Amino acid sequence: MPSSAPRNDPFPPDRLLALHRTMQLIRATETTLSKLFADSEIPGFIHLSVGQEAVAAGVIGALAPQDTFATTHRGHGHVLARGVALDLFFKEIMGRAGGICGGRGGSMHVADLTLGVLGANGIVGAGLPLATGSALAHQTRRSGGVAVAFFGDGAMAEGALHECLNMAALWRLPMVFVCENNGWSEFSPTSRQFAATLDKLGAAFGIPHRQVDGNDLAAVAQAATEVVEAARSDGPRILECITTRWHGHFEGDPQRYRNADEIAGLPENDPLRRSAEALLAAGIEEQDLAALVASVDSDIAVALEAARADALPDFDAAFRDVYTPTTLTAGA
Amino acid sequence: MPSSAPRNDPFPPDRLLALHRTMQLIRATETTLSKLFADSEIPGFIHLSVGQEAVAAGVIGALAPQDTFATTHRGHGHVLARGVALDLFFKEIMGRAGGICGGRGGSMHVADLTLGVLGANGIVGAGLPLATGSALAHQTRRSGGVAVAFFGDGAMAEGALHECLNMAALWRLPMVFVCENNGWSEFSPTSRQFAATLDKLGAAFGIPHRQVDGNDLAAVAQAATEVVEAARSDGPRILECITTRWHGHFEGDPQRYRNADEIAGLPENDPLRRSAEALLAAGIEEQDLAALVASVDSDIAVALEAARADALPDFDAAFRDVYTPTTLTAGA
Amino acid sequence: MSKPLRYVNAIAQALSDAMAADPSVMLFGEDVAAAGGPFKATRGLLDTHGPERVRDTPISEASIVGAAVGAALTGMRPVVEIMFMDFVALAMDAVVNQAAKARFMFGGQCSVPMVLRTPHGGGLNAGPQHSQCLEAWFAHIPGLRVVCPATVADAYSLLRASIEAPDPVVFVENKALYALQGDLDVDAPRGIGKARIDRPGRHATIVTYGATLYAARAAADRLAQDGVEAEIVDLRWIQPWDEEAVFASVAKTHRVVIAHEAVQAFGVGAEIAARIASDLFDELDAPVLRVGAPFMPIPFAKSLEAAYLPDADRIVAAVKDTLA
Amino acid sequence: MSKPLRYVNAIAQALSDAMAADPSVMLFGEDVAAAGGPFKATRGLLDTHGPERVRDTPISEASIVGAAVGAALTGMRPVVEIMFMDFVALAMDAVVNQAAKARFMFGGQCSVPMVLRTPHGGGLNAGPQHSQCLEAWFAHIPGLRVVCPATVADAYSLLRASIEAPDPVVFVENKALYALQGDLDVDAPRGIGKARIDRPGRHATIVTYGATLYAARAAADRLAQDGVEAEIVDLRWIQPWDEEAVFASVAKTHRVVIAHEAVQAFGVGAEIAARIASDLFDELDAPVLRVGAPFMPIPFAKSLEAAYLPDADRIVAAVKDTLA
Ligand SMILES: Cc1ncc(C[n+]2csc(CCOP(=O)(O)OP(=O)(O)O)c2C)c(N)n1
Ligand SMILES: Cc1ncc(C[n+]2csc(CCOP(=O)(O)OP(=O)(O)O)c2C)c(N)n1
Ligand SMILES: [Mg+2]
Ligand SMILES: [Mg+2]
Repeated sequence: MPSSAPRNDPFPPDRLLALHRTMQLIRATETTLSKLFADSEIPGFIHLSVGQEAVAAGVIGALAPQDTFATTHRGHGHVLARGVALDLFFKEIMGRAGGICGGRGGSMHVADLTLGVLGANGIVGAGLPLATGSALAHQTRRSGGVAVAFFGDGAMAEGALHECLNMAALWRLPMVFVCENNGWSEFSPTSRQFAATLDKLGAAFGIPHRQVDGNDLAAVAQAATEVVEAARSDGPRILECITTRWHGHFEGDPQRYRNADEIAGLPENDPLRRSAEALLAAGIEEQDLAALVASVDSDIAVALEAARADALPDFDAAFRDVYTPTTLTAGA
Repeated sequence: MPSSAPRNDPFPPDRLLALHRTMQLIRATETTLSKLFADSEIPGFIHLSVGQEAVAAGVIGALAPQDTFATTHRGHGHVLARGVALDLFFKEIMGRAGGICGGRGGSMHVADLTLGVLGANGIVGAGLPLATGSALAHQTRRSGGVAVAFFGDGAMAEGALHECLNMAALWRLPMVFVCENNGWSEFSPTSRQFAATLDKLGAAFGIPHRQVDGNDLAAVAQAATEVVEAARSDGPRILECITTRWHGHFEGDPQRYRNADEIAGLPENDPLRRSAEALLAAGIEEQDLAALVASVDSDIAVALEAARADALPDFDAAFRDVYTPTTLTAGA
Repeated sequence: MSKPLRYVNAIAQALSDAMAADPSVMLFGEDVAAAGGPFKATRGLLDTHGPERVRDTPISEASIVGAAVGAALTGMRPVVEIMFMDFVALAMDAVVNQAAKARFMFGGQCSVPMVLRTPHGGGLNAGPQHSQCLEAWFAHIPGLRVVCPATVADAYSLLRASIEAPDPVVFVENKALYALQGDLDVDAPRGIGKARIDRPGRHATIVTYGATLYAARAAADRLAQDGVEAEIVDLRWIQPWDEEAVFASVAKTHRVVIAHEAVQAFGVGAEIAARIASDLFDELDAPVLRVGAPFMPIPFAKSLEAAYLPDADRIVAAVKDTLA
Repeated sequence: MSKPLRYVNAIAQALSDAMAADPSVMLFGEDVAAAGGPFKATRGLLDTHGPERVRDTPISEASIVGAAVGAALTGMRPVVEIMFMDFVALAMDAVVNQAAKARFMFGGQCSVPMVLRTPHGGGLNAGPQHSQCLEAWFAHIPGLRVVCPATVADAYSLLRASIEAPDPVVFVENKALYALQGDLDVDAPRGIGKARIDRPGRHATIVTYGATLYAARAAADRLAQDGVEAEIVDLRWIQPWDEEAVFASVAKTHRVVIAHEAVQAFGVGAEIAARIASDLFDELDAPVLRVGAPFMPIPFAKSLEAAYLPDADRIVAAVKDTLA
């Protein structure tokens, strides 16, 4: 599906190569996690973003340092793209002391406030008001920042979307609503979940909407860059990325509800394959891509080793973090 | 503002006269309540629908006996139009034992389940899911009934609207969303409260929307009849009635936030005056209208007297109604 | 009539039997129909009872529960599922301001016969937003009933009772129990508000509900080795809770520990402890002790969650404290 | 530095002073800006602090509170208003699953310095959906602080403390107190978690908070006529509550009544009663008694509401019971 706006300023190959590396990092990390999960090295449940890497790489790549975002239960890609330390990431998902969240949150709560990541979220739709509030903070503080809310097509049914579109429109907040439309809400297709379309909803609230092929890295990157800058100067925007979920809703989901053709057709739309082809066509060498894969794999191996070696979290330390230390508790 | 669809089948004068009487009943009741409130005969707070009578009379007049509706904090008109016993109504608002709700709910909770009235509601927007559920019941039971959700323009900002539009559209529920758009949400104008328009929201969900001059009785009645029947056979509809709130948000509100011109201009749009003129033009006699006013006044006087004479509610009786008697509590 | 099956299948069976018995019973919730439920508690029901009465909803918790109230007010007996109890936070208005109050505030004109099924509890490393035990919120709200079955048999019969009950019931399942196997007695008497003496004893009473029953059993086994006979009262119903049964046990043992998985502070055990301590003031030979989760969100990591959840060790220690 | 004013003005003053002291403090809520708030608790703030920092919102409780969390995570100290405590039912996810847990579940990376102001309580015949006291819900949630000032001075200084606090605070006002007059001390020390001995006494302790303080005072006056000196502990903070102060008082009087306006069953008093009964088991000369609302929704009619609300009569009777 082509971007609805004309692409004036295609990203130069070196910029795309960097984003491609981000995609490769996400793909390899998710694939590693899938194996770790199957091997019972990861507790709880995890939702992988294999197939959706172009959205994470393209949108996060368009953000400035002061920008902030809230993500979803399927948020690994966004957080990795933003540059979370890979070892702290693995430690978190594996429930180790040194995890970015001390092993207290796990996959559904990966956050890095130093990078403006307001967290993955276990509550569908809950990132929308968080990002709205962050956009309000940007506006009030005149930080020049933009806040991004990632949400899935299933989340569109939550009232939070409506409330936040309205607030963002009323206050002209510097905010981008990024829908990762992968066509599935757990085990149900979007068509049985949501009767509206996001473009028409945007039109109702006067928020410009743009749809993009979410498996086309350059298209996402280009659209995201434009949309984020438009939000920065002119108020809220919607970016809808049509993408594909390769794995089950969660790891271990056998996807019986999906027909074989659909699953067989997934690789055809593989964002990594497509971007690799584009890069090769633009003159990047095969060996550069191979080197990139190797470098990602080695980064992951190092991080994973560190995670495996890391201690289990300390209960008392966790307990001490329920509240922030303050002298006020000694007061009055 | 004219109805957006052509009016094919104007209501005959005798039908309009009956609806006019309903309006008169609402107007006179609300005016009586306003006085009673000022005289401290009514506890709590009350929200009057003076100026909005045509919506109540026209929409409720279009309902069949099996139909159901949920209304709002400003719900007196709807309940009166549906034919709640006037003495039970007054007793309720005045907190007497014989009130339709035993004096436990008051103005914001008037309900009459025998008439399919699922209650006024103190929670803005809460009637939307109630009506959605009732429409679901109609559909599942094949009752042939339609459920109506009344809501104000302010309520449009609640996520419930979005969620219920979606459910109604997905399931093609026999349901009408009736917005009483009086331009005010408490002390704030709609323009500062809601960035979308209901017609576009309806379009987004594929739910036909119709806007009508909510102060034109015949127009409301006509549109409501069409819309209710369409909902009965073909799924959800939206009816937006543009109307005017004469009194403060609640009684005692001095309305400082409203400019003098707006208030001065209200009578011009008086739905009662307009319908009286139309009736006279259609051949109804002045004296018939005067008789109608007198008959309403006398009904109210009787009901009010009964309410004043009624006992205060019994605490123990109230306590016994928290749960429904059941033999299950003696069980297992 | 008895056959062994899993807790989760007992739920499905109760739903199916209730739908067969009463055409006004219907189900809706996220992925409950075509997929048979995220935990398979509604498996097969779409096929057996058809798409009108078994419906998948969009992800709209507030309106799912609100719609249940509206349907219950107009002739249906809806059973809705909220996938994790943590998500009831999105639907509190419908439960508390609508369902719980409609009968009372409408003067007894109507009832709201609906059931909100939802799983609580840890043990699956599902983390802080997918594990909470929030039943105390509902127990505090007049007009609601709250129940939490611990056994396969109770999963069935308490769900049947909940669906037959005229007023709204918050039916709390414990997701760590879904795989539990046990016997079903579809003809067992069904009722509201009665506890069950899970194990008789005379030295101390352990009052519990839900999955903590199994920690209590393990604790009682260990205490028995030391000659301490603990009586276990499985509350089953939290609102109303069975004062008679609890008080009778405590009047016999004079020592009591209340154990549950929810956070201890301001949890269900607080009310029960307060009532025992005041109403049986002269019967108590030791303070009423409570075992509940510490005052922190439930953590994700396996090691942290294991340390967090109340277990047999803590119950044993508490019972010993009451005997000291 | 002291000047007499109303409780509602003390709130406005605290907000204004906090905004003057810290540019990251901002307010938003329904009709809080142009109209100065439905109860006038934010009157004048739009003029003084401007439309960027004082904002009217649409009627979207869930997202108002959710946005406060997002703003608090990224540099602001938002104070949001939920017009009636009953409406927090629409915003529980933001409070409980987001605000309360963010610091913990993100490993202590951040704090969520926000205040949710909301009025609870009856006395205005506002009916079942505009009068509830739901503070027990929040007290049960690790990560939250809950406070309920009863006096004009506390309205000011506890709100300043709440705004200065690094973690989310549910700040509960009692709407029947808005018109109360009293003295303000803007320089009073500010802190979290300390109760206040409202009236010293030696025969029995009355633990209370919020508007029930005034019923407790009336009760103490009447008891004094019978020679009973009741000590009143005004909790102020419900989470954390001041165990030290409560226990010290009970250790002195050996008899205690806990009184609050909320429904008694599973209410705030349950936890405090349970703790006193267990921790001070040997100090108690009588059962810990509680006075709270009966287990029914709060009714509208004047006569019903008056009979419903806990009053001095019931507190006097309970204190006498503990002395019997
Ligand atoms: C409030 C809430 N309701 C339900 C769930 C369970 N749940 C988790 S993911 C999901 C589907 C979300 O679909 P979508 O938004 O499209 O995201 P995707 O999984 O496709 O990335 C559901 C229903 C939840 N976590 N939170
Ligand atoms: C959930 C909720 N939020 C806020 C309020 C307070 N409130 C009562 S009426 C109202 C304005 C409603 O405006 P609108 O829907 O246009 O109805 P109108 O009063 O104009 O009839 C508000 C904010 C409430 N009762 N419930
Ligand atoms: Mg999806
Ligand atoms: Mg309005």
